Amino acid sequence: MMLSVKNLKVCYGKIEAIKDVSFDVPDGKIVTLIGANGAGKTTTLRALSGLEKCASGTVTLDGRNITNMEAHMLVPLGIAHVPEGRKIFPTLTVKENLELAGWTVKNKKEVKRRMEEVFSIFPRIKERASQLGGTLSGGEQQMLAVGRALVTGGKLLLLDEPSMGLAPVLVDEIFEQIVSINKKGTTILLVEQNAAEALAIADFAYVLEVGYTTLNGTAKEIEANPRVREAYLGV
Amino acid sequence: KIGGIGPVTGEAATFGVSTKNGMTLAVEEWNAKGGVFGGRKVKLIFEDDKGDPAESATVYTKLIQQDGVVAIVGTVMSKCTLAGAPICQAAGIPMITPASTNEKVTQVGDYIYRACFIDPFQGTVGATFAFKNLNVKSAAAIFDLGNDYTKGLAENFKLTFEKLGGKVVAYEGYPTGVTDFKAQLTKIVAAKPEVLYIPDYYNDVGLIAKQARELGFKGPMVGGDGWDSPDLVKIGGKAVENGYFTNHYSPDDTRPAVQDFVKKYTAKFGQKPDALAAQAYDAMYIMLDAIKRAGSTKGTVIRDALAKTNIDVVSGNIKFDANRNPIKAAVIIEIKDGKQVYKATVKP
Amino acid sequence: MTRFKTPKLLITAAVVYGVIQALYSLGIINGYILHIINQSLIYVILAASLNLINGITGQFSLGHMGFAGIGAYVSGTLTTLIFKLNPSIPGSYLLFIVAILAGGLVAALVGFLIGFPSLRLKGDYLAIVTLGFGEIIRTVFNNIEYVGGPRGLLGIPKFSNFTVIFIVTFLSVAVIRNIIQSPHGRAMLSIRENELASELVGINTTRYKVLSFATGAFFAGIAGGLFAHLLQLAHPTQFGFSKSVEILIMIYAGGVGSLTGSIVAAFALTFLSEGLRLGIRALADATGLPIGGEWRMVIYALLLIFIMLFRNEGLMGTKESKVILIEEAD
Amino acid sequence: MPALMTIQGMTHYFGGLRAVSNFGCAIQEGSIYGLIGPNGSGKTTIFNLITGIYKPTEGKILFDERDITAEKPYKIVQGGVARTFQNLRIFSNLTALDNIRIARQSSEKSSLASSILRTPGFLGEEKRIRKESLDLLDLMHLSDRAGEMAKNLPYGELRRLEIARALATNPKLILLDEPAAGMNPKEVEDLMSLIQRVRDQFKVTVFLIEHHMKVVMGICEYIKVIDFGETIAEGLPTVVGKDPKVLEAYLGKRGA
Amino acid sequence: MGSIFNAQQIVNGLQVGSIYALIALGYTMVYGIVRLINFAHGDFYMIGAYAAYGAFYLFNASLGGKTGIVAFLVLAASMAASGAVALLANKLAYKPLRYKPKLSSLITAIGVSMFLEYFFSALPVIGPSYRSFPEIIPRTDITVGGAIISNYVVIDIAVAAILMVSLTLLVRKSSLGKAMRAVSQDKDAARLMGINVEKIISFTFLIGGAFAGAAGLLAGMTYPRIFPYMGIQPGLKAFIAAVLGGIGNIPGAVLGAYIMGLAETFASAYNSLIGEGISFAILILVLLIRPTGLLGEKTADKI
Ligand SMILES: Nc1ncnc2c1ncn2[C@@H]1O[C@H](COP(=O)(O)OP(=O)(O)OP(=O)(O)O)[C@@H](O)[C@H]1O
Ligand SMILES: Nc1ncnc2c1ncn2[C@@H]1O[C@H](COP(=O)(O)OP(=O)(O)OP(=O)(O)O)[C@@H](O)[C@H]1O
Ligand SMILES: [Mg+2]
Ligand SMILES: [Mg+2]
Repeated sequence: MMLSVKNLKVCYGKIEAIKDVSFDVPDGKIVTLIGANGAGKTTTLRALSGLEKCASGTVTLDGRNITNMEAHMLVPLGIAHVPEGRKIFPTLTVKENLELAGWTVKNKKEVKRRMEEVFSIFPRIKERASQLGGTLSGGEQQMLAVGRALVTGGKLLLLDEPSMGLAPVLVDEIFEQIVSINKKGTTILLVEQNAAEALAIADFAYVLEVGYTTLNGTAKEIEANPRVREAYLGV
Repeated sequence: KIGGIGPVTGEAATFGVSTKNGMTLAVEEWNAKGGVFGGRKVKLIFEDDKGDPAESATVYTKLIQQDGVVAIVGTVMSKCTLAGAPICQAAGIPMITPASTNEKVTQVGDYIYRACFIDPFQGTVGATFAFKNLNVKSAAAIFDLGNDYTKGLAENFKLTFEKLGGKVVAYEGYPTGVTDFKAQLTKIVAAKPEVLYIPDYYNDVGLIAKQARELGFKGPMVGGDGWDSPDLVKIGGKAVENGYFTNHYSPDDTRPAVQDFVKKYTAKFGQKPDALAAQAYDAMYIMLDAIKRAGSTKGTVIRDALAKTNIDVVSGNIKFDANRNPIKAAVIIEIKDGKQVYKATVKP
Repeated sequence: MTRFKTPKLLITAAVVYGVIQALYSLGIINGYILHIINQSLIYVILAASLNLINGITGQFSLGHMGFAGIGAYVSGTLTTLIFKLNPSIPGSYLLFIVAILAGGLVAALVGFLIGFPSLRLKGDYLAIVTLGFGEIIRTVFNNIEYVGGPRGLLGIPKFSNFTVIFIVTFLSVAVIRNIIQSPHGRAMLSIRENELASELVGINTTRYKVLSFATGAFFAGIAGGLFAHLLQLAHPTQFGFSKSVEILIMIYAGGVGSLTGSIVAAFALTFLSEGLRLGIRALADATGLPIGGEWRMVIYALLLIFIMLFRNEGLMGTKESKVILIEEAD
Repeated sequence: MPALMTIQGMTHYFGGLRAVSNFGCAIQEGSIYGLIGPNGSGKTTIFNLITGIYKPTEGKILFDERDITAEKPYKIVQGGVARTFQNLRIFSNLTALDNIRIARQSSEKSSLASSILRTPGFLGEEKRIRKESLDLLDLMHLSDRAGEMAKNLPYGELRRLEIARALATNPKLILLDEPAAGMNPKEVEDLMSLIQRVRDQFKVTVFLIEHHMKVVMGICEYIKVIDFGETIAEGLPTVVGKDPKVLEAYLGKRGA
Repeated sequence: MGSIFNAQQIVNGLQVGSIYALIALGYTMVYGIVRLINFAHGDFYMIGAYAAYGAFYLFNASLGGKTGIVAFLVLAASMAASGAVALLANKLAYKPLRYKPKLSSLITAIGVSMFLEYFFSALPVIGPSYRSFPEIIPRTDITVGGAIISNYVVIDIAVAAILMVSLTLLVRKSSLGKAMRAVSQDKDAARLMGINVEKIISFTFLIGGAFAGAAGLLAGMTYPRIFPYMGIQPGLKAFIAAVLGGIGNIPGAVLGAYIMGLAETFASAYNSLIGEGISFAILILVLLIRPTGLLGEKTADKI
């Protein structure tokens, strides 16, 4: 098991944002977390990448306990997080944004290689290499955010609503890219509002409700669950 | 119980510390001699006013209302003393300021005395000395725009110097707290004065003198009692040579009061006294002497005793005039080879 | 519910006033304590009015004491140089009130003028411009010989006593509170929260920023006038940057945007700084350590840091908004 | 019937970049009008131009038979145009209720003096603002959140709060910038019916930007498609959805 | 009397500007990364001056005569002391409030500033009194075109210029500089890139503090008188200079500092009353025309 989360609890001050969340992400698979607004999806991802402290519970990566490790320590261990809202460095150029993502990689040639790889996946990013990150359109920023995560070189990619705010044509593209990145060997934990699309590409799925994981199973099973169909797929 | 006030924190803290030291020394001496009257010892309650009028008002009120002092010696800066004086006046507590030179202070009322010169006096003496003794006809003055003491001295220097027939060729102010005076000094040097009047405290004077010399000013410099500190030559070095200032006393003075004070002060505090220490010491002496003569702790009695003061202290013989300002002579001190040398005495 | 609130406050205030007066006449509170109370009350006006600009409208101002200076000098000049008033002359108090109001109005006018640059400037840039204005105001006083220049404006009659200060403080706080808890106050709050959104729900943000500066300046001017007539002098150094910072500390220590916080902090910090005098002396006596008054401010600074570290929302935090809500939920 | 809002020849440059090019439209009162286009095609900029945040380099905006091209934003809002933001701009340290009240009050005027003196007129006014604001929260299913700090609300509720706040200004026209972003399909459904209900109940005209095709195709009565600032297609949803240019630039293989 | 714009006044102005510039650099760096107006920065400068003072007497006793080595050691001591205090202040007073409302750390900064001033003033070994600063490097004057220029002026200007250029290069070109910019823009995103945000911030405080220390040494030499409150005024002026140039912008800080130095000098030479308020007047004027300072970037706030 690449990632395993047991009884995770995270608080913002006195508010318990997630109360009891457990799930597993097997090697090489795509796992998706779906849930309503405010269910705690973003919070879960932030806790996994070390941006929030866990109040209780354990997180293990490849059998190693990584609970409450600092975010910058987790990057070399292989966790790459594409955060909600993209968080591009607005006054750094696209190229500088990518270079920074290679901060923990000692071998600068390797960084170059990964950047080339990103450019080949997202040719649009290559066109804009010297533009400031803040002036990119929403879709371009999303690509850059994924690109950055690829350069940090994670074996586990955490994606927080990558399709949000994108034109339909780009939504398709992003999902295609996720699949192809996964095919190249990166394990993916995907958080999506767009449950139908997410379930279509995922292997396993978990449903998050008001801070608890309430349902789990293969993507197919979840998609077929009548409650899920009613509440999240809108059919 | 007697109250003492001075700014021991804040930007004027160095003056406050000297003041406190001077007062402490005086009180110790009196207590060693057996107190004021009837074997009563003196207890000094010293409070800090930070050089802030609002704090002074509080502290004056505290000493009077909370601690029940019979008299107050303080405080240093005129603006602060002016905030305290009405409180003493209203409460009928006699007070004497060691160092507030603003004329207005003692005009607050009949309980308010001072132990130092007033602004016009030192400026006048400085100008007269420059014109008559140094025999110069053109002068320049540089002063702190935000400090009433230095501005007051400069104004009166200019007035007198011009009245005597001299010419003030440059008259420049600088904002409080700066360390670079070259803009003003460049202008002054260009006006080619024969003498430069710098009525500030030693810390600024040292810097000003240095920068003036760097810019090529070679003539004599004159200042006021703010110069009196062992640190003047430490900061100013050779630049303050050929400098003269008006002061209350000369350390060369062989009178025992002076020699004793300098020796005891140096022994106790590890450094030579500056003007503020001497004035605070004197002020405390004057006050305690009045209390002793009054033989009472009642405000009115002490006040009346103060008016009849006739005592020899470090700065000579002190009597008060009708405005409760001291009638005392000024001495002129010269800085020569890094030492303070007695030059002349000027009677008011 | 709301209708009974003002009288309730009025009664509370009257009781507080009565108790303090009584304790004073009985000699339980001496003149020193009363003086500190007077000072604290004036700081309450200063902190509350700065809170209106800074805490409510979110316009970071570092020159608040400049406005107080204007109030002090204008009212002081009127009572001292023009009317030549004396508290013992009958009817003087009426003219004194006029002078204080005039001080407030002139300060408000200047606040109005300073409000304009604030339209273009944000955050720290605004802060430094207000700092600059404050210092320029101070420099101007320093160089007008008519009001004493660096000697300060002297011989101001002592009109400010506990009763006057208490009433003026109560009225000021009540007015500021009523502004905050009104559509105008909410408009100011929305500017703090998000200026663009505020404009786009139809709020004339320009008008409200200027209004808040002018109102804050008005009350600062009033406080300055009271202060001048308490200390019986006005001096340029009293209205400089470091004094403005003291007021700023009060509103942050009390909790930004919280009026009760401002009141509590004004009292707490004033009494703390005085209490430390006694504390240090007691400590020195008890331990025999050679520590004197010079350590007072060291401890004050440390306490300030600790307050912010352990109660970083200020003493009263943001309780205010909750309180308002509870009171209104009838 | 004359259109509620008419835009003619509107062009806008950011430095050298032409973000909006010769944009024009006529929006009929009571309609739901959709604006779609690829990311960065200038949609949000058009909203910013209408609400006066930017002034168009060229062109004219007529609203309610009045030229509002050069008007200040708050005046435009007071004149009856309200909006929501793509990146939420909520008053986050205020309660949900206060968020609404602030928008509600601007149409009313109570003098500073009356609020200081708490006159009965003022108190009555306050009561009315409060009630109307609570009603709006209720409409958006947010009444149990009235006393909650906005920053503690989840994203979806914040979106609804923003719509409520826009409605509170009593608009004739409401501009919604991607109201469905970040909502799951179920929530999107609810939103669609909500928008329709708002239109009917408040008699407002709706102008919306959206990437969710379900919303656009489901409730818009007229659609305009732009790319690189220029109009590439417009018309009824069914027609636009089949336009090859639109399919290529925007919809991709998911064409309706 | 001649023009006020004579060669000597220009030299005077440049010298004042250089000292402002050295302090402003540290101010602007720290601001640039944590968006905190570090009111204690002027006090770091004061500490640098005292450290230099102490170091001089320490080293001069054993190494007397070897001016070069002593000067170097004194510089190192002043930079180390101020840097260390800056680090400590960051760790104890600012870091715990990093993710709290920004203004609460502003108040702690004021607290730190008050603490350093009052503490040094109360500490018996330092005390509130003025001290004369030793002449570490012998002073020489040369006259160029009617202006008297001392070697100190040359040193001050040279150090300010070198530090500005190297800092600009560091921030613009090195990967560390990129990391610093990233941290200043979005701390969470920076952490996700594997950047140890706290380390970068500490490093910035260290550098900023060390610069203030160097400024303290140079100011001590140029204006040989130090005391615990010496940092207040230059700190304020340097802060204004940094804002004038566009706070957070390194060349801007230096530009702002020199503009202020020259303006103050010329204005004082013209009329001392104007000299007092000129820096504020210029500042207000500039900000009214360019609300983010001379070289400050407009933050592209995408609506
Ligand atoms: N910084 C914060 N402070 C306080 N509460 C927060 C904070 N961030 C999130 N919350 C609360 O925690 C809960 C979970 O939020 P989270 O953002 O994880 O939800 P989500 O599932 O990602 O929702 P969405 O689909 O809207 O992104 C929500 O109730 C939210 O209001
Ligand atoms: N303030 C600005 N300064 C410079 N360029 C800007 C600014 N605002 C927007 N732009 C540019 O104008 C173009 C149009 O932007 P706009 O935000 O209107 O796009 P959009 O259609 O709303 O895209 P999306 O669907 O991603 O929200 C983009 O290229 C954008 O980068
Ligand atoms: Mg989320
Ligand atoms: Mg948009």
